Amino acid sequence: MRVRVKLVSLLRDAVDGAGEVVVEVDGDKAQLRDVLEKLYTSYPKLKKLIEGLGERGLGVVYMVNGQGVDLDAEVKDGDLVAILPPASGGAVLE
Amino acid sequence: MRVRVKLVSLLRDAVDGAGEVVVEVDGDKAQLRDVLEKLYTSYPKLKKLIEGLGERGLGVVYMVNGQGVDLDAEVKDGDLVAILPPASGGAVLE
Amino acid sequence: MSKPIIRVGLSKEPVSLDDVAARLARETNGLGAGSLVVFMGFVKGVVDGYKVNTLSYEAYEDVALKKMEEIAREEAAKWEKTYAIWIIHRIGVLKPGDPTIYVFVVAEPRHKAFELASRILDRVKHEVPIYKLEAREDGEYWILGDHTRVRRGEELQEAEKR
Amino acid sequence: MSKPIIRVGLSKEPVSLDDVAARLARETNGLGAGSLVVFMGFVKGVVDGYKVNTLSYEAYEDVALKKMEEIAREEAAKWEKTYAIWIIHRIGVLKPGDPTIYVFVVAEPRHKAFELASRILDRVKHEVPIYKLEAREDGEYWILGDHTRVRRGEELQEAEKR
Repeated sequence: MRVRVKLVSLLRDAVDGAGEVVVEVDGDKAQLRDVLEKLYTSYPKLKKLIEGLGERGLGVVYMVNGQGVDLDAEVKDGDLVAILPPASGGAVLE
Repeated sequence: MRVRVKLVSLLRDAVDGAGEVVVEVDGDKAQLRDVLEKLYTSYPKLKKLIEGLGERGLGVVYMVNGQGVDLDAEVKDGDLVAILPPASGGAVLE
Repeated sequence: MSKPIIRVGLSKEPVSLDDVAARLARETNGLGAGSLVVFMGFVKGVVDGYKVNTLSYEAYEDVALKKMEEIAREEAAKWEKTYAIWIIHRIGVLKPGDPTIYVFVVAEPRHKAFELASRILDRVKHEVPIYKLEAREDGEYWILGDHTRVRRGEELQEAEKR
Repeated sequence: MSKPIIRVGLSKEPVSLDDVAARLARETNGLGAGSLVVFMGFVKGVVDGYKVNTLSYEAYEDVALKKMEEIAREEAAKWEKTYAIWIIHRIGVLKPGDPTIYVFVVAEPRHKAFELASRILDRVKHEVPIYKLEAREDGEYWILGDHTRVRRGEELQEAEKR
């Protein structure tokens, strides 16, 4: 199965500027965590970057087809995964 | 001495629509209350109207040459008196 | 910090929001500003269930302008990161949907801009000698103070009976 | 009461405040509305003492639009006398002084319009997947979350060392 993964902001820099990366995983469906692990074998920097952000309180959100999900989520052929850092909110109280 | 009196909103209706009325008072200066009494002899409706507004909590403000004053204020020849009802504020909490 | 851009006015014509917004953004972004709040009042087409035909504004002009400027300066002085305050009040005979008042505030952070605009508007409505006559399908009303509508002529008739 | 006029968008071009304000005043005055609050954000020319060259916005578009509409509908539902909510966010490469976001709220009384606009803005800034890259004279910064600026490339170099 093939899954598209959308990357924005600094995560895009970690995949050499590609806004969308295609990941191939064996079988008809998989858990999101497996898709990501496959992605990270191609882009190990991306994994380390996401971990680094999490440690700074800037944890990412995962979406499948526009719905927020966790790492257990089922992903099927043709799905669109997104990894989103915190929105650029600007300070509420500056 | 001659004094101009500016009237707005419903007070203007009480002087037959004139936005400004000239009042003549004997002498070089007078207290505002004397100018007003003179004005009221020409427009008795105006006095009753102002009293009626006061009773409804819509008391007027007096100005001489753009400064808020009370009825003891001294008025001289050429001064501009204004009688102002409460501004049309619209409700703060509706 | 440089002095805030303050401007007040009474205008028979509508004001271009685009022109003012572009100008304020151009003149304040270099100072570190990025938040503009605009309030635009407009004539309601229906009040108390009655159709409104016109709303006429008159100001005691000299005092109104002086008071508007005083409000702008006082409010600007309360918060250092105030970059611009413009207050323009319409005068004359307006129709439903026509703009009646404009308040522009550039301040940081954005919450302060909202707070300032809201407070300035309250003060203008209460402290500036501007008067409304509302012509509705059921008659003409003078609007006085916060809530009071006085039917034109009625108060005068009552005064005559006193 | 009729349904509020809700519109959300991502726009590469600036929006005419005059056009939107005139349209909203025209379409809502007959319902008893008379208060429009507009927030317009614009690019700051200076941040942390450094000159800004550009601010680039990218959105995860489908989700951003869905989320903006959700915010508008939820906030409109909280207050009956909400007549219109428009939220337009700019995307693309913007320069100091260029508008970045527009929030339009028509609601009564006016304090509610201010409150709604302020809350909508907060929610958009925090809940909508829109990302900024700030190019300043001292380098490029990704802006993440409420406060954090990450110098472009730095985080990646650190990741490689882990």
